[in-house]
Amino acid sequence: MRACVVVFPGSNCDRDVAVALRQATGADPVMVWHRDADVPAVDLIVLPGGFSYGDYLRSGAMAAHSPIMRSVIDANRRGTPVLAICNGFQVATEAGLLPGVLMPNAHQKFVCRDVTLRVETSQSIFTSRYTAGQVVRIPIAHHDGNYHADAATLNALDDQGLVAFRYCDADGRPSLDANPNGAQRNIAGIFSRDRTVLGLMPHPERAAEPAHGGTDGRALFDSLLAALG
Amino acid sequence: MRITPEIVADHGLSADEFARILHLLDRAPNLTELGLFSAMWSEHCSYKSSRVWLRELPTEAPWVICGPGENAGVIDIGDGQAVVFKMESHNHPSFIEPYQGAATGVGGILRDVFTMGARPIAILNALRFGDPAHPKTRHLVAGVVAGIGGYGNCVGVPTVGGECTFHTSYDGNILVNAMTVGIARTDRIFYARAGGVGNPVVYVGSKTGRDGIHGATMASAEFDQRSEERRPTVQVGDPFTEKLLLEACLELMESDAIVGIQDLGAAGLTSSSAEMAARGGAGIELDLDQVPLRERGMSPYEIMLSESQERMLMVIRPGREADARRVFEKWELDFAVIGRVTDSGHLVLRHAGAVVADVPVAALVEEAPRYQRPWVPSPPQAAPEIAAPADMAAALRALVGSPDLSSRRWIWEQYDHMVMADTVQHPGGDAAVVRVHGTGKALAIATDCTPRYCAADPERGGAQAVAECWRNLTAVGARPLAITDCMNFGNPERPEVMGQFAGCIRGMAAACRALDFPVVSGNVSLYNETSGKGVQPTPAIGGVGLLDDLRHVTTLALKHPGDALALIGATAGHLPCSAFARTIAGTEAGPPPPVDLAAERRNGDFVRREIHDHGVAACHDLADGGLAVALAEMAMAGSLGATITATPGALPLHAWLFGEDQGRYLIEVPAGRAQGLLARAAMAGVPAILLGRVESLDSLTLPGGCSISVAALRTAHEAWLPAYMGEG
Amino acid sequence: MKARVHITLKRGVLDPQGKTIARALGSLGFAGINEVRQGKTVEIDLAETDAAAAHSTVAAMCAKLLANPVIEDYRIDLAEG
Amino acid sequence: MKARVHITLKRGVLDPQGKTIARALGSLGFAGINEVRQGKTVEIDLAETDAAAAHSTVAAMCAKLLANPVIEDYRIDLAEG
Ligand SMILES: Nc1ncnc2c1ncn2[C@@H]1O[C@H](COP(=O)(O)OP(=O)(O)O)[C@@H](O)[C@H]1O
Ligand SMILES: [Mg+2]
Repeated sequence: MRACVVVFPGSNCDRDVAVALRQATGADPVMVWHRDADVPAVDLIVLPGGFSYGDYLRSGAMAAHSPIMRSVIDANRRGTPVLAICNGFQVATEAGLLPGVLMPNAHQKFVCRDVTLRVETSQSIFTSRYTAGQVVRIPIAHHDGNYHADAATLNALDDQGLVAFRYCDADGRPSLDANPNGAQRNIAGIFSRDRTVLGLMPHPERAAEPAHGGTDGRALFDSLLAALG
Repeated sequence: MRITPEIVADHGLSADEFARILHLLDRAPNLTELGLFSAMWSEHCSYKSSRVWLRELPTEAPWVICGPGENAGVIDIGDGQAVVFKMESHNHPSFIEPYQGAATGVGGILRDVFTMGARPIAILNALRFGDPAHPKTRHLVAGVVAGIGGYGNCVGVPTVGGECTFHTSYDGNILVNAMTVGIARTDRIFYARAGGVGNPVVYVGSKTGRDGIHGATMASAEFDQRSEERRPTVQVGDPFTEKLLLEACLELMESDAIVGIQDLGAAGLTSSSAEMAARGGAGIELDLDQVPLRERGMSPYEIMLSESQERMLMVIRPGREADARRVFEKWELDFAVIGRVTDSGHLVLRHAGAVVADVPVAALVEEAPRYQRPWVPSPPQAAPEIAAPADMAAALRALVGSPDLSSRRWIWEQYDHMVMADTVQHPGGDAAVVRVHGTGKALAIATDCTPRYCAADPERGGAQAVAECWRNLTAVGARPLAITDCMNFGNPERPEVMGQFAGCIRGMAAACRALDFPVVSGNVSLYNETSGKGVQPTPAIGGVGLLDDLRHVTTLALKHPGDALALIGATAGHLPCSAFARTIAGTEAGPPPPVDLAAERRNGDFVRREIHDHGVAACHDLADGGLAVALAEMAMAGSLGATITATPGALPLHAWLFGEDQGRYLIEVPAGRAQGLLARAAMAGVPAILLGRVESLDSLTLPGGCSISVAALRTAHEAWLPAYMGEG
Repeated sequence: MKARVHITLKRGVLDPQGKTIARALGSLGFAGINEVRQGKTVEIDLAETDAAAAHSTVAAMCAKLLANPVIEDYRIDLAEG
Repeated sequence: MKARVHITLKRGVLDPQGKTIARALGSLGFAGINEVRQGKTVEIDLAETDAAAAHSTVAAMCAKLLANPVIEDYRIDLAEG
C-alpha cells in the first residue's frame, strides 16, 4: 500500500500518522506539501490532524481551499480513498468531500482525552478489521468536533449506514454523557456516500502501539492494509 | 530631546543608574539609547538583584553540555542526543490579560528551546492563583488555562504536566510559569553568539509592531494604578506563525548556514542583538529601515523595544543568505538582512540614513548594575499543636477534594497532552513520561514547589522543592539528571524578600549538590507584589530524568489485589505547615518538615534500584497530605481498595496518616516479594515497613478499622475544580 | 474601499458560543436576556475604488472562503476608505 | 430590544486571524487586498424596552465580559426588536 500524507501549514499530526502507517504497512508514506500541484499516484490519501492555518476563520476552511485539495478531490473522484483525521475531517467537510460541518465544541473548550466509540459497521475498507457494534477506546483532541448537519443529511447518513463511529458509553450506548463535544447523534466519524472517504474526530494514530496505552486504533490501519495491499 | 529626571524615572532607572550611564558613555544618551539601557538594565534582563545569589547554585555534572547563560540548558542523554530545557515566567502579562499573557508565555519558552536546535517535545506549566473565593480568580484560571492550551495545542507540542495551587498571597499577582523540553543532536546545538566580522544579521518571523513596548520594565516593577495605563502593551500570540517558525528554523538548522541564533524575547531586538554581540565578543550594526514593520512610522525607539512575538535574529555565514531566504519564504515568513557583525564592540543603529544610537555592547550587558541588596533571614516558626480530626475518613475525603489536592483533570484535558504520539505517562502521575522519538528511551519531567514551606522556612522550602522534584522523577523509574528553575518572589528592595530569596537559593543549592541534580537554566521573576503585599516565595523547580528503557516506567495506580504495599522512608508525623494543618486544622503556622538530603538520596536510589532490578507494580512518592493522601491517589488511579495493616506505634494516628515527612515512597509489590524487599532495604540502611495490601474491594481501610469508599473519594477528588469553574 | 462582511449563523443552527455567553452573563447577574448569538466580521481594505466591483469581489470571497453556506449567512457593507 | 455589539481589536494590536485570511485570499487569486481584520459581533435580545436602559446594561456587559479592554474596542448598536 502506498499512502501519502498531505501537509498543510499548521498540520501537526502528520508525523504521527506517518509513523502509524509505516508500522502497519512497512512502508513510509509520501509527505506532500500543500503547495505541490498534485498528489502523487497512491492507494490512500491522508489528511492529518493539527491546526492548518491556525484554525483561524473556521477550522479547516483555508486548507480546504488550498490548491492541493483540488487534486485530492479529483483523485478521490477517480476512486482513491481518503482518510481524514480530526483537522483532516474539518478540511474534508469544508472541501465538500463529506457532508456537514464541525462546529466548536458545545462546552467551548478544547478537549483531549480517551473516548469510547461504537464501530457502526465493518462494511468499509477502513473498518473491516473491527466488528459492527464493537466498543473501542481511542483519544480525541480538538476544539471543533461538534458535528452538525441538517436533518435530511443526518437521516441520509443513518439510512445509508454512513456513520462510521459514534461516541458511546462503556456498554456501547451513545448516551448524552458519552458525547464529548455536542455532536449530533453522537457522530464521531462518517463515510462519504461511496465509502471512499472516512472522516473522524478521534485519533487512531494515537492508539496504535502499546506505548500509547491502547491499540484500538491499529485495526483501522490494518483494515486499510488488507483492502489496499 | 533633553533627558530629564522624569524621563529617566519613567524608564525605571534610578538616579545612580543614570549617572553610571553618563559615566559609561562619557556623554548623555539620546532617547533611543536611554531605551536600550532601560531595557537591558531592567531586573528582567540584567538579573541585577539576583545574580550574586544565583552564583551559589551548582551548575555542573559530567552530563551537562551547557549550563545557565544561554537560551536554555543542555544535557547529554547518550546516543548523540541532548535534552534542551528551560522554564520561564509570564506572571504580569497573564494577570493583565490571562489568555494572551499565558499564550505568549508558552510561545516564548518554546522559542528559547528551538533556537538552540532542539525540537520541542513537551510543555509543562506551573500555575499559582489567588484564593478561590477572590472575585478575580475564576476568570484568571479560565483564561490562563485556555491560553496555554490555545498556544501549545496549535503548535503541536504536548502539554504533559505541571502544577496548580491556590493561595491568597497570589490574589493580586498570579504566577504563570511555563517549561519546554526539547531534543537535539549533541553535534547540532546552536548558540546565541554573533561571530565573524562582516557576517549578515538576519531577521525572520513575524513583522514588528508596537506591541509590548517596555514589557521588560513592566516585569520589573511592582503593580500599581499605573499598570492599567500600560495595558495596550500586552502582546497577542500567533501560534500558527510560531509553528511555521519552528519548522523553518529546524529546517535551516539541518544545513550549516547559521553561525548564531537567538529568539526575540523580552526587550526584543535590543536584548537579542546586544546579548548575541556580547557573547560573541563582537559588535553589531543594524539598519532599522530593513526591519519588517507592521505599522508605518515606527521610531527607532519603538522598533528596538517592541516585543512583538514569533521573531528570531540570526547571524549567518556569508553567501548563505539566498539559502536561508528560500527556507523562510517556503514557510511564508518574513526574512530580512538587517545588519552585520562588526569588530567595534558597539551596538550601532542606523535609521533613515543617520546613526541614531551608538553604545558599547559591554555597557549594556556586562556593565549592567549588580546589587548586593540588604536582606534579613526569615524568623523561625514555632510549631503549633495540630489537633486530631473527629473523623479520619471525612478528613481524608475533604483533603482529596480540597482546592490544592483535587484532580487537575479539568485543566489537563484542555491541553493536547498526546500530540507527537510519544506521551507514555499522561498528566495525573508523579511525572510525565515522554518517549524519545524512535527510541526505547524516555524522559521523565515534573515541576514542583511547596510555597507554604518556602514561606515558613525558605532554606528548607528551597531544598524540599528540589528534593520533591527529584523524588517525582524517581517514582516513575527515572534517573534524575538536571533542573531548571523559575524564582518567583516579591519586591527585592525589601530585605525580608531578599532574605527569602537567599534562603531558597541556599536550600536549593544544598539539595542540588546532595542529589547530583544541577541547575542548567532558569529565570527570575521579582516584584510579584501589589501594594506592599508579596507572593509566597515560589522557587518553581522543573526537573528532567532519563529512563534508559521504557519498560521500567512505573505508574502510581494500584494494580493487583493481594499485592503487598510497602512504605519506604522514615515517618515522624510532622504536621505543622502540612496540607492537613491548612485545610483541616485551619492553621498555616509552623515550620515545614525537615529535609534530610542524605536520606532522600538513599531512599530514592533504593526505590529506583528496586524498580529496575526487581520490578514494582506501582510507586508513588509521599507529598502533600502524607501517607493517607498518597494511598488514596493510588487507589483512585487503579480503582482498587487497600487495607492498612501497619499501626502508628507511638504516633497519634492523624500525624501518622497526614504528616508530611520527606523522602518517602509507597510501593506495591507481589506479596511473595515483600520480605525480599524489606531485607534489601535493611541492607541498604533504608527504613521500610510492610504497610498493608491491595484489595479488590472499593474501600480503603485505615488503622482502627475505619473505612472509606474509593468511589466516594474519587467523586470528591474530581468534583472540586469543575464545580468551581461553574461546570459541576 | 473598505468592506465589512458580517457573518452570522443561520437561524435554526444551534449557537453554543452564544449560549455560553448568555449563561455567563446570567451568572454575572444580568437578567432579562432572551437570547445571545455570536457572529463575526471580516473587514477588508481593498485597493479597488469602484463600489460595484468591490462588492462583487467581496461576494466572491465570501462564497469561496469567508462563509460556510451550510451554517452561515453573510451580509456585505461597503464604505469609502 | 436587540443590541448588537461590534468588537474589534484595537489599532496596532496584532490580528493573526486577519493576517492569515489576507494571505489565504491572496493565494486564492484575489489581488489588491491592503489589510484584513477580523472582529466579532454579539447580538443580545433583551427583555428591556427602554433604549437608554438597554444601552447602559449592554455597556456594563461589555465592560464585564464581552470585550477585553486591554486589546479590544467595542461599539454598541441598538434596534427595536
Ligand atoms: N497546570 C497543570 N497542567 C497540567 N497538568 C497538571 C497541572 N497541574 C497539575 N497537573 C498534573 O496533576 C498531577 C498532580 O499534580 P501534583 O499534585 O502537583 O503532583 P505531585 O504532588 O506529584 O507533584 C501531576 O501529574 C501534574 O502533572
Ligand atoms: Mg508526586
